[in-house]
Amino acid sequence: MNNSNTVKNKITRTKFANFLGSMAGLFGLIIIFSILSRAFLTVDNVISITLSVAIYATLACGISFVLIIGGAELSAGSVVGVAGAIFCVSLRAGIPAWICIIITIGCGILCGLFNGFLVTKMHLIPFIATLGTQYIFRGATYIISSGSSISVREVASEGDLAGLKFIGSGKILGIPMLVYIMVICAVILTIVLSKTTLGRKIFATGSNVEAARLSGISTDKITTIAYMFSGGMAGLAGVMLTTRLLSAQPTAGTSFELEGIAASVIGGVSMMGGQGTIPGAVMGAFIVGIMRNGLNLLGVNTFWQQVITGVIIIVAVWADIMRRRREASKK
Amino acid sequence: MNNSNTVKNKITRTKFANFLGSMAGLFGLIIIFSILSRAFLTVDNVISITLSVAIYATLACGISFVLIIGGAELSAGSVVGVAGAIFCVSLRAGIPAWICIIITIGCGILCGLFNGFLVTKMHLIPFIATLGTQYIFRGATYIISSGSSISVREVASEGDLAGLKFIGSGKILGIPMLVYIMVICAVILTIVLSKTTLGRKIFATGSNVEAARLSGISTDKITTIAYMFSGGMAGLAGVMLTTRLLSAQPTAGTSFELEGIAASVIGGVSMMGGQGTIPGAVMGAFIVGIMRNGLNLLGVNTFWQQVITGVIIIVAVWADIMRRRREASKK
Amino acid sequence: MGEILRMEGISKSFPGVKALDNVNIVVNSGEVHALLGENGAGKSTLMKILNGVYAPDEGKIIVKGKEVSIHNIKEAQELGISIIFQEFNLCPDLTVADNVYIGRHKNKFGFVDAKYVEKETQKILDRFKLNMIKPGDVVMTMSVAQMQMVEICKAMSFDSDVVVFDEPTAALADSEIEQLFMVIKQLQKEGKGIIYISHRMEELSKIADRVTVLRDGQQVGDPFDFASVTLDELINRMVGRTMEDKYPKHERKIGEVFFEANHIRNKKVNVDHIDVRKGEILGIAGLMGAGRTEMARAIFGADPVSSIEVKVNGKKVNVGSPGQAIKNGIAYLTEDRKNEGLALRLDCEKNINMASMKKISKYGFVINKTAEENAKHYVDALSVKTPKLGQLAQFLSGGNQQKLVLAKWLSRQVDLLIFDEPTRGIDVGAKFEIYKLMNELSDQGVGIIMISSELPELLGMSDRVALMHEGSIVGEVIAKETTQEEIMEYITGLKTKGTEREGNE
Amino acid sequence: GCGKKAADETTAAKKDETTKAAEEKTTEAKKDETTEAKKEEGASGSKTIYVIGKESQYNHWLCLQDGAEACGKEKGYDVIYQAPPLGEVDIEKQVSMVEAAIGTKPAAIVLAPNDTDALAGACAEVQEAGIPMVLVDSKISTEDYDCLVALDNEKAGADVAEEIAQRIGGKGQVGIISAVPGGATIMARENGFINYIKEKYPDIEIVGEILYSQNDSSKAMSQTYDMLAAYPDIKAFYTTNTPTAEGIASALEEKGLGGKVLLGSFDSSDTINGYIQNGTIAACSVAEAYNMGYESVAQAINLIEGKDVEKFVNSGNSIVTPANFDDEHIQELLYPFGK
Ligand SMILES: Nc1ncnc2c1ncn2[C@@H]1O[C@H](COP(=O)(O)OP(=O)(O)OP(=O)(O)O)[C@@H](O)[C@H]1O
Ligand SMILES: Nc1ncnc2c1ncn2[C@@H]1O[C@H](COP(=O)(O)OP(=O)(O)OP(=O)(O)O)[C@@H](O)[C@H]1O
Ligand SMILES: [Mg+2]
Ligand SMILES: [Mg+2]
Repeated sequence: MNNSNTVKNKITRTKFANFLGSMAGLFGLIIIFSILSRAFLTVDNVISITLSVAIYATLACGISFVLIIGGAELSAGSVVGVAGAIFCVSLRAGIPAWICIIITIGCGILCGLFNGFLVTKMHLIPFIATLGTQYIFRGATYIISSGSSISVREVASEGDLAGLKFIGSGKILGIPMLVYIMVICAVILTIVLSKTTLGRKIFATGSNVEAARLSGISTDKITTIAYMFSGGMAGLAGVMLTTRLLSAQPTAGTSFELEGIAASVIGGVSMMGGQGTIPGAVMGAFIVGIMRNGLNLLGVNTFWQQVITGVIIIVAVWADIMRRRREASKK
Repeated sequence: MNNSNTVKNKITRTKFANFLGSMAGLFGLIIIFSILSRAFLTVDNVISITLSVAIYATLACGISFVLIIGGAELSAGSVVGVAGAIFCVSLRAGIPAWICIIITIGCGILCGLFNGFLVTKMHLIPFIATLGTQYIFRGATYIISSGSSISVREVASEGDLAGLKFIGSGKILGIPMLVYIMVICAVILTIVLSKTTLGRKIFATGSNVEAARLSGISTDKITTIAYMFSGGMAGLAGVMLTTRLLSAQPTAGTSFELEGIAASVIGGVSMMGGQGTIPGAVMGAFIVGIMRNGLNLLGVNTFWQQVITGVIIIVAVWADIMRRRREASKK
Repeated sequence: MGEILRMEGISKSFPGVKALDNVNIVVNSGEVHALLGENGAGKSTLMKILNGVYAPDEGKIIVKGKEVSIHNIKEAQELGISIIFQEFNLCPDLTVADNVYIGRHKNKFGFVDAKYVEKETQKILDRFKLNMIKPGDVVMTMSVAQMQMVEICKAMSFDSDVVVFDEPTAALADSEIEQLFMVIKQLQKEGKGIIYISHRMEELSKIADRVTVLRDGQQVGDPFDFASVTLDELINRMVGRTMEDKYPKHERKIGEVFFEANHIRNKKVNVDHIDVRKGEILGIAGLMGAGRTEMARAIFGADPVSSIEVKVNGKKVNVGSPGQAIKNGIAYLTEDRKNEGLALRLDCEKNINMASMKKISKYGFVINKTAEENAKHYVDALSVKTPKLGQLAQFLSGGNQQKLVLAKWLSRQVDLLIFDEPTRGIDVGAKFEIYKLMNELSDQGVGIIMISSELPELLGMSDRVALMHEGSIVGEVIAKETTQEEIMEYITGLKTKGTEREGNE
Repeated sequence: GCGKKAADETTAAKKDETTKAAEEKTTEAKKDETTEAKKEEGASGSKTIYVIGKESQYNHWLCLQDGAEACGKEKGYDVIYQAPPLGEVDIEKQVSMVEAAIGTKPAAIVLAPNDTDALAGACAEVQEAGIPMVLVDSKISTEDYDCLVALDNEKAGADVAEEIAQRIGGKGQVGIISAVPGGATIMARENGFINYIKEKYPDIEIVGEILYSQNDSSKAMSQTYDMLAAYPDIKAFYTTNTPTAEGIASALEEKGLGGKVLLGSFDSSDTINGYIQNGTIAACSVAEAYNMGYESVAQAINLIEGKDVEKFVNSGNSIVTPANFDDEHIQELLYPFGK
């Protein structure tokens, strides 16, 4: 028993160390900005940061599933767009809002299924498959919305509108609803990934697909499920964005996938598969979000912000690589 | 001698078969569109297709180098942007146009060098490295151009302006200058790739980096060179775009990298490295360009065009995979 | 001791090869059944059939009296048959417990019962007294031997009745082998049947009960008790001919020392001195993991070292990278030809010319005719079986792939060739050709370092044999004047000598 | 620059009053209220006005920024101009910007909303926070703002339509290549043109589907070619923003059709001005951007200072044609920062 305890400690310690890596970056940013700007550590600003990060973080959680399985996901942004369009169109059809939400997430999952099909059955490499669907889903968005933005105010019934407004910009205990949604999703996905057999299978497939297959895991199925998770989360992100903006833009979500991938990777999810955590991905999204917010507060112009974003992606991933190397050489 | 001859013939035949794969797609499109639209096979339209494809094709040629080496190149579009800005800014500084062109291409090559450095020395995976530089170079574009579009008419001297106009929209024997530039580049890069030791080293590195290294090839150097080629071509594409529009916009080239990757991949360049040809990449660009043109002529709306682009990417790559499988099983 | 497994009349052909021809094998519970035979005799193929990786062309499998057909590893496991492959099937990012229970976690409503899995894994580990492994360790951070133990635990978690070990000691150090044997003895005590494949005759005497011998896909006689035969008789049955036949007779004209390497130091290697004469074949003997490959890679500049000094013809040269080593006339044939030797997706011609760019080009431009002629010359010289020069390397058989790698270095014409396991996975005929080639090269004055795990091959081919143990050269013997036993004593660390001699030079 | 003089003339009467009043006030304020102001800054009454635009690269926005900053300077307020990096399509980021701005408790927020609905929530938040909310350039779908300073895009589209229709003699084919689908301004410009033509010039045919360039000039060029190939008799093109106009114009010039096939467009840039001058662009609606910026901040200050403010203030536009190109006012408008 004693023995098993130390074992647990070891696992916890390693995971904690990984977690610390991203945390260090996060706190570094927070400290710097709180020194530089008095407006940074105010309640209002903190809430506005969490709010601006919520959607990206939700998306990044889903994308992490695909990255952990060793895939790529370039279509997530387009799924966000298509989800928004589907959401508004189904609202317009007079369907109650909560059913619309389910339909929309369902469509996101279908998009993921399609990606999974291309990757596992048509044997396309994930980059190309999802690049193709990026175009397809974006095109679908335009077609569904007839190319114009759809106002939720116009398509939703009175009662639904109030509910959707509450989701998009309401608060409970001073914390925005979208943040709750993001946290709940992150918790659920964390549990799926770390506590369920599905999670183990996902890691196994991402770590060594051949070994996983030989051990009786239907890797094709697991891969497809990972894409479906990503699609579903992108669908949810689409709903969140739509309720926040109270309109569905045909261009909504453009290049969100890159932000999501960047967040995941900054948070320690490996693009080679087999490694990563959901809290890490959320933290990655926060690092990017806090940096943007801080630089805005400091009045750094948007041009330099782009440069700094790029630098942070590179430095974060590089630091991660260095840390892993050190660990590997230590053993 | 007899034996050696048949061997040679066989090699030629296989290469020819590969080439035919893309050609079939191209001719299929051409035939369909010439039946459906009378305007399609007119001299004017053909020239306008080549003209619209020229810049993408130039870019795709460079990107192919990186893909063949087994890398990824998400920064090419941003390099196009930064090149345009640098070109106009150096024109404004009163530097003669032809030197500006050299400077601009040089800056493109430097961008490639930086990508190569990140990949080979900092050991970042190419997707992340070039995603980071995508942000950095785009930010740099905004900073250099102070965020506004720069008109070549304003910044170039009288004499230079005429020259640049000629490059951008002049014709010799009825064929636009930009098309000549594209063809010359494609021919040079084809020769580099298929006739020089550098080309062989690039293929060797892309096919098996460890085997290449152990055969005495400095794979880090070769990888960096591939990125420099890509950067240089993106720089040139930036110049071409600027002379064509006679202005450099800070958003110029946005998402060109995806178009370039799509073109290369449709033309049979493998994203796993080690396979591909420049004529293939050019052909891929033409397939996309012809499709866009044809659909425009037929009055298909832009929304459906996006969907069709995605489908073509997927189908082209899938057909390529199938063909290779058949070949493998045939042997 | 009842029979638990019987394979009857098994035959299997691959395109061009009859890998197995009417093979029978019977395994009883509580016995270690050794399966012996030369490379390519068909041992692995037989075991893969047993585990459902390949389907047999003919024959049947009877498990505990019932005829079964096995289509995949999972079915085999469910029937109580497990295999431990030499190339591992573990997920490096997962923990030991997760790997052991991969794909079949005990679950409550889809949730992993981590405690249960860890406890069960711990039980298995305890059973074999593997207390240096913890269920929570991540596989990526473990040594090869530990990974193998994980594979064994995985097999045991199925409670298998038959456990197959395919060359398990290939990657193990001595102490680790001891531990493995303890585990095997434990299994034996529990009444399991064990099939054990190995090329190391010496270790068999410690555990093997009965033996089945395969030769070129055919069974040689009936199984017999291991104790009933001498080692010589055993080898005779395996090889079917005497040693003289196996290695081409050759008189070498050995010149003076032209290559020297001193103070080779890195994590795995600590070698003071090694030298090679013109036209000489220097064998390197050592157990797996002795650091032979590491030393060779260090000399070739393939891995970073903390110190090294290389002299060619008395002049100090720089070997900071493979490129520089090659420029100085040193070449290295890797042991892992698929991952490190060949560009599988390129054709034969490109592979052969990969290290000889200068030879086939002018001003950086490749001259196609020269390139093709050069490639063709070596394809003919080595009789590489390929339909065309443009054939992709991935479509050649293993032996022909090895010949391609050889052709690459022959084309480059270097002074020192380091062969790392040049005949691994190569059939008898191809081996003989490679030996002949080595002889021809030495005739031309090329110095050769040959790393091999097959002692007979080392004794048959080399002039001198340097002996490595745990990263150092612990002795040196003249091939003609030594025996396998003496070499074994050195490389297992029982005996050291000559280190002083080298130190004095 | 920025057509400031002209702007002064157009809204001369109004401006005289406001600026004079403000000037007097600020000079007084400087003496009396500096200490007070400092205290206020610490609490909530800061002197910062956020102006959040749609983008920051085209002259329109630079001028708007200029006007806004000039007004702020005149009246002793700090004007901070911001815009989302990706421009008009970057709606989500603009919302974040507004929220970040609220977080700093500024004196007022001036916003050019990238979307009619999307920014409505943010505007409501601004009002909830008790911060004066002025919209500039475009409106939102709710009434959660105090004042809108804008140009009537539909009317501007109709203005361009009239000019183009006149020049092509009231009949023939016209093609539309627009920017990015969905945006309110863009849609208003499209509808203004289409409705006017349909109503007033039934002999003019709008051909094919509206193509969208996604703000990519090179794509706009190809689309122009394709339209020309499909409809060889086309008389004119109409577009809704600058990058697309640049693409169409350079395609027309490349084909030697500059001035023969007409182009109606919106907003100016150095490149666009060149095309107007040489006749490739036949009509271009240019908003009085400087005035728009100036006026928006002026209204914001009025609100801060508790004055009455009208809900809508028209900032006006001019139709620039090759004919009136050299007029002094137009020159000021087109070359706000000199040539
Ligand atoms: N998948 C395959 N395709 C074609 N030939 C094969 C295949 N697998 C094995 N062979 C051939 O079958 C023969 C037997 O191979 P096998 O791997 O069983 O030998 P082995 O006795 O295990 O040798 P070793 O001691 O080297 O492991 C060899 O000639 C080999 O080349
Ligand atoms: N890339 C690697 N990563 C981790 N350990 C390695 C690696 N390569 C080799 N090793 C380990 O280092 C030790 C020395 O290996 P090395 O290959 O040098 O031995 P060797 O004497 O050449 O044996 P072999 O007969 O396998 O060639 C072994 O324990 C081996 O498992
Ligand atoms: Mg074997
Ligand atoms: Mg070795």
